[in-house]
Amino acid sequence: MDLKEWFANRQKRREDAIEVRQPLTTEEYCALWTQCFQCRELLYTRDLRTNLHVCPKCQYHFRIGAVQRIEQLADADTFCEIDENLTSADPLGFVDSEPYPRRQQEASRKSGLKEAIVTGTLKIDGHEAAVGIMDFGHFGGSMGSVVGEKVTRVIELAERLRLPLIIVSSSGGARMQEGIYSLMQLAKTSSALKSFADAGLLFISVLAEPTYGGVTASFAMLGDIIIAEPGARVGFAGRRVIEQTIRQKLPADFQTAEYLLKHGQVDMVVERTRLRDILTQLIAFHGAAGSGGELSSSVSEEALSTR
Amino acid sequence: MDLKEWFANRQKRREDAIEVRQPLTTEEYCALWTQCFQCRELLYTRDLRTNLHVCPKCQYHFRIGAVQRIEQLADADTFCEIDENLTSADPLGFVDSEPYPRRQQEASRKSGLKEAIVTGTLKIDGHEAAVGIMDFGHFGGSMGSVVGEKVTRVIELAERLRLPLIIVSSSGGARMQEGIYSLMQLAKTSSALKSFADAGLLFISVLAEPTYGGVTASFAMLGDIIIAEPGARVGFAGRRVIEQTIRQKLPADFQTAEYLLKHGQVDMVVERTRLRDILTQLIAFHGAAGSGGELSSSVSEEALSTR
Amino acid sequence: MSPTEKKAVPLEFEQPLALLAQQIEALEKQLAENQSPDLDLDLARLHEQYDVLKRSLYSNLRAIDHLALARHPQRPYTRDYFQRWDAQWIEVHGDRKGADDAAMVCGLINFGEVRAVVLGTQKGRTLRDKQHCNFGMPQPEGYRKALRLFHHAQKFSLPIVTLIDTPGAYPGMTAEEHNQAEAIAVNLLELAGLTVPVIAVVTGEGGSGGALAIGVANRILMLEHSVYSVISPEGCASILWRSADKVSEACQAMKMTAREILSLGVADEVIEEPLGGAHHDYDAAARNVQAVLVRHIKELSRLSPAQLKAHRQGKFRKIGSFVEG
Amino acid sequence: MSPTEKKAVPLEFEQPLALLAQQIEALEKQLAENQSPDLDLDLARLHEQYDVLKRSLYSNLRAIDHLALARHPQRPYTRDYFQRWDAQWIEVHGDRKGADDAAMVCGLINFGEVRAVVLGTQKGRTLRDKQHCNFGMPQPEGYRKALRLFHHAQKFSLPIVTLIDTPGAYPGMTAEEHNQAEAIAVNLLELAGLTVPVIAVVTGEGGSGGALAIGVANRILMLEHSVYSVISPEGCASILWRSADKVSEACQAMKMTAREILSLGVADEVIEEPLGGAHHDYDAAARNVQAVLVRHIKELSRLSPAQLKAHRQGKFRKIGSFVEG
Ligand SMILES: [Zn+2]
Ligand SMILES: [Zn+2]
Repeated sequence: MDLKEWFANRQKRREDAIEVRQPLTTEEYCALWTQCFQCRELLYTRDLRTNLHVCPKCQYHFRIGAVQRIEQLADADTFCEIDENLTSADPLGFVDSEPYPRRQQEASRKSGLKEAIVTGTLKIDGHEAAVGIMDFGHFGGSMGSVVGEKVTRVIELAERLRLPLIIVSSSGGARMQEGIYSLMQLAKTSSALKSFADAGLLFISVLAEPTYGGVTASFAMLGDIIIAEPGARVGFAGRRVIEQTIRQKLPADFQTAEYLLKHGQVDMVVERTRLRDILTQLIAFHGAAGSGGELSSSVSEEALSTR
Repeated sequence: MDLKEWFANRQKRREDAIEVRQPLTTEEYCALWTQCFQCRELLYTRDLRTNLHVCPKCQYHFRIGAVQRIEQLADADTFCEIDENLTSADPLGFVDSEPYPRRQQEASRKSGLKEAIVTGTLKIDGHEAAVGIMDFGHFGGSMGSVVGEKVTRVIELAERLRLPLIIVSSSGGARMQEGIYSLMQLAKTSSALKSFADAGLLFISVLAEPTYGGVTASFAMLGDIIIAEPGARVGFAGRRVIEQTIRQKLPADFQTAEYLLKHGQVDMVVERTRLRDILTQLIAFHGAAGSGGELSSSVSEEALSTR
Repeated sequence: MSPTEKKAVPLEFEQPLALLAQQIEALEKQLAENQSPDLDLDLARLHEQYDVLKRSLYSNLRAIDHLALARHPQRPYTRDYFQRWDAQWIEVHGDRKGADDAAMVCGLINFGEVRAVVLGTQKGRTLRDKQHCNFGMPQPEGYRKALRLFHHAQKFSLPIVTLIDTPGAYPGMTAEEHNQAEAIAVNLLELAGLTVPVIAVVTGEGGSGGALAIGVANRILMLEHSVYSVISPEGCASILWRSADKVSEACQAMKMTAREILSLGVADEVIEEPLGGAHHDYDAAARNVQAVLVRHIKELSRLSPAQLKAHRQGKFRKIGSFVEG
Repeated sequence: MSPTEKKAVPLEFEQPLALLAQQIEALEKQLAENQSPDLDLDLARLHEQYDVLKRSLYSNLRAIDHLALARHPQRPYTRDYFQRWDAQWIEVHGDRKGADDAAMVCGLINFGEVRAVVLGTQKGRTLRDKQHCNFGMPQPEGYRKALRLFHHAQKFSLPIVTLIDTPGAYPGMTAEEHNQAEAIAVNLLELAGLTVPVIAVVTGEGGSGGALAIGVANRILMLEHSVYSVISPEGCASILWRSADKVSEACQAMKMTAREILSLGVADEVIEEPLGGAHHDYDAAARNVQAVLVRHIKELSRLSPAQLKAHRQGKFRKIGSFVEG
């Protein structure tokens, strides 16, 4: 039911009702209805959630938080968080208009998270996997020491347990407030992925709107398989910086998932509604083969078994 | 002394001489003088040879044969040929306007060689190396079974003796008259280079005018270091084929050594007069380090020794 | 729409057959309007003739006829096989460095009982498709996309299946600038070093270095009417005969048909096609190829990683013909 | 011509010193024309003052002063070091895939007693040079050129020395199209896996991921006035302070000077520069760096290949600051 219908039926409902309903307050109204950023359609929020926060009309993929993403991907009650109590220090005593610790508190208040990534293990359609889910809503998904450490630990865990690894990225890049430490997280996470790759294990990187800077320039671009969500903007440098540098307008679709696909940077663009299925299929396909790797690179017996 | 001077002095010399010299016959004249293809200068052939067949005026690099190339590179009396008696069969019974065996005889008569490559070992400034030197003058330097086999054998020899390998290429590509066998030489030689590379040994590829097709698409482009001679034209497809395909004129310097350098395809463009020195320096630099490779990739002791 | 649903377009050498088919059709029409035992007899004879002619025609093809079948506009292409082998096959894209070459199709596939990394050149069916796929001629980026998949297969110990159907690597300016030669050479080198089974199938045209770049395999299989050559017959004719009319001679001289490549010891097996060519029955063609592929993958999987590499290197080490001494 | 032969251009914070130098010069001129014991005394006092001021000035630099020195237009660049270390060094070119990025200079070098693969970002001295080198900002092709050299060093068991002096990776359209992020990420991954010694020297600006892409090393050395930061101070100021005037504040807040990076445990050693900055004496600067480099290479060469890799991975594994529990 769209808004027009809803309004059209309003009078009738009012007449039908014994107790005439009060018009909605602005807040109630906003909670009930969400306008699509792309096609401007007014969507019933509950329907939107059922559709994994994808506009049913134009397929616009709304940004979602880590918790929602996990709900969408994990089999019920299978997600096990790790390192949930890792929080940022303030190694530089960084102050701009506000001290860094205060900015952190603010970020947590807004996002309900301690940091910009949630890590752990879960099952997807019965397949166990290690996961890292970034949340752009927390401090712009920026990577400081905690994000770097949590990503590194979940990679190490996956290697130890020989699990496939999925990281869903969404980040503005490295976190300036931790200075050189933030930069070094690029090296730390990539280095952990080197060991993981040498162990012959599968890493699927999922790029969600938006993924930039230090995150793309490290683990996000190092997937064996890289999947982007439709419309997600992904790049190293931001659009504005590039436009200022080259002094010309960039094409409208520049740095979108579809543009990346055309330029050979991602394996596939997958709608959120199909993501779980594709991940399942990919894990199942590589699952047993992963026992090979550098240690023994023969065709595993499993590669000959039935799907 | 240039030709104009020579003519100007002619009358005087004639008068000076008691016995008036006969004018040169055309043949004698051609043997004595060589006209530069590029700057049109008439060069005294002996001087040209002393200058390694590089025009002293415009630096045009004349094509040279395998024998001359070996003379230029090898320490005196150090070249040891291998597989000199390998000759082509005629596996397809190939006949176009002439049978393949007759074309072969013709090629040998013109080049004085049995095949389009000479292989062996030599010393360059005291450093032992394995070499393959192609000769464009024999059957357009084309690669059939013999060239493929000789290249493969010299790679295998270099691996066995742990010698650095230098191949100077000059070729129109694969030899059509041996059909699929010629094509498979690309795989054979590249496969041999894979083992050679895994052994941690040095392969320097030198590209001389012209190098095309199957030779560039195999060993010639697989050097650890790739050197091109100035002006040498190197590519996969020929200029004419490309122009017919894309229906536009190509830039004048397309596929020249200098163009390749600009497009990141070769490490350096080295004048023939400096080639021996650079090869020596490269062999000396990598020489001892080559003991590492896949077997033991630590820094060799030698890497710490004095130059 | 699959070309199997429409009538196959007859090639030049198939004209006698097509004429006969027309006669049969005419006769059938006549017969439908007007029953007659005489006509019935004629028709039976014509049918018989047709079958005989067809068998004799396809068992006595000239090299240039095979070439025509290999290039048949309705011939099944790489995607047609992948789709039939596994409707759920997962396509992967890109060289990760700036391009996704549509002339090289790559993916992950389940043959029911065997998993594999698959890739192949793709010609494109419609004009738009053809242009998108650059008529099956990959650029360096396509070969580097394939290389990425080789490494993927190596990492996950998966067999590699490649389908070859290409006039050759693209002879373009940008292709040269991006080092077409190196892209091919590196693939030859890297394929030689893999320790997983590699099987190449020439499904249509195997054109030169551009085909070999995905063809350094433990097994080289060729479809019955496919061809494999060091240079295109047109190129060979224009260089050696200095005439574009001599394509047939060039085809014959180069010994490029599947049977010839087999007897030269380069191909390991010829895969039978539906009578008249794979384009008459996509499903049957795909089934044939799959059965042979799965058999070879199983055979090769009995080898150790080191043996697989040594086997592949040994196979190419032996190819050639020369006189010593 | 080397800038050491001409007068060093004074920076803003060096103005008091420059004024004093002018006074001394004037006095010396006067003295040359007209001997006087008084003037002599004045001159001696001025000289003394000058020395005191100079020492105090350079030992109390603000972060933004270090930045100015690190970016000094006369600062020695990568090629200046290579040339002084080995006049016969061999430059190698290209990514083999279509480009030779002049912002990334690569070569083979003999430090007298040690051989190494060397590479570094190059800013360019003249305007023409600067443009050619893209002001020291590599594109993906430059990082892939470096990667080729990493593999070369690995193959031949040679140590790797990298010189870092870059504002960062180039934020251009083609750079994005060619996957700048992947080029950097792959270098980080591959550097982590090498089993040869890797030493990185920040000689000027160490700008962000574009610097780190050649900086995942066993040892990170920094020249006294060099800086290393997660984002350019200008970028930081404009994002966090929303003002381009706050560059000095951003410099200070990010703790980007050599001494600070050392005390944060990221740099391993600070290499002293000639008084006033490396641009005052290229030869001395090159000698200093070489001596320290050779010492570190020798130290690292005592480690086994496996130890070298574990050491490098362990070094970065530990970096970060967080609270657990
Ligand atoms: Zn919408
Ligand atoms: Zn000349």
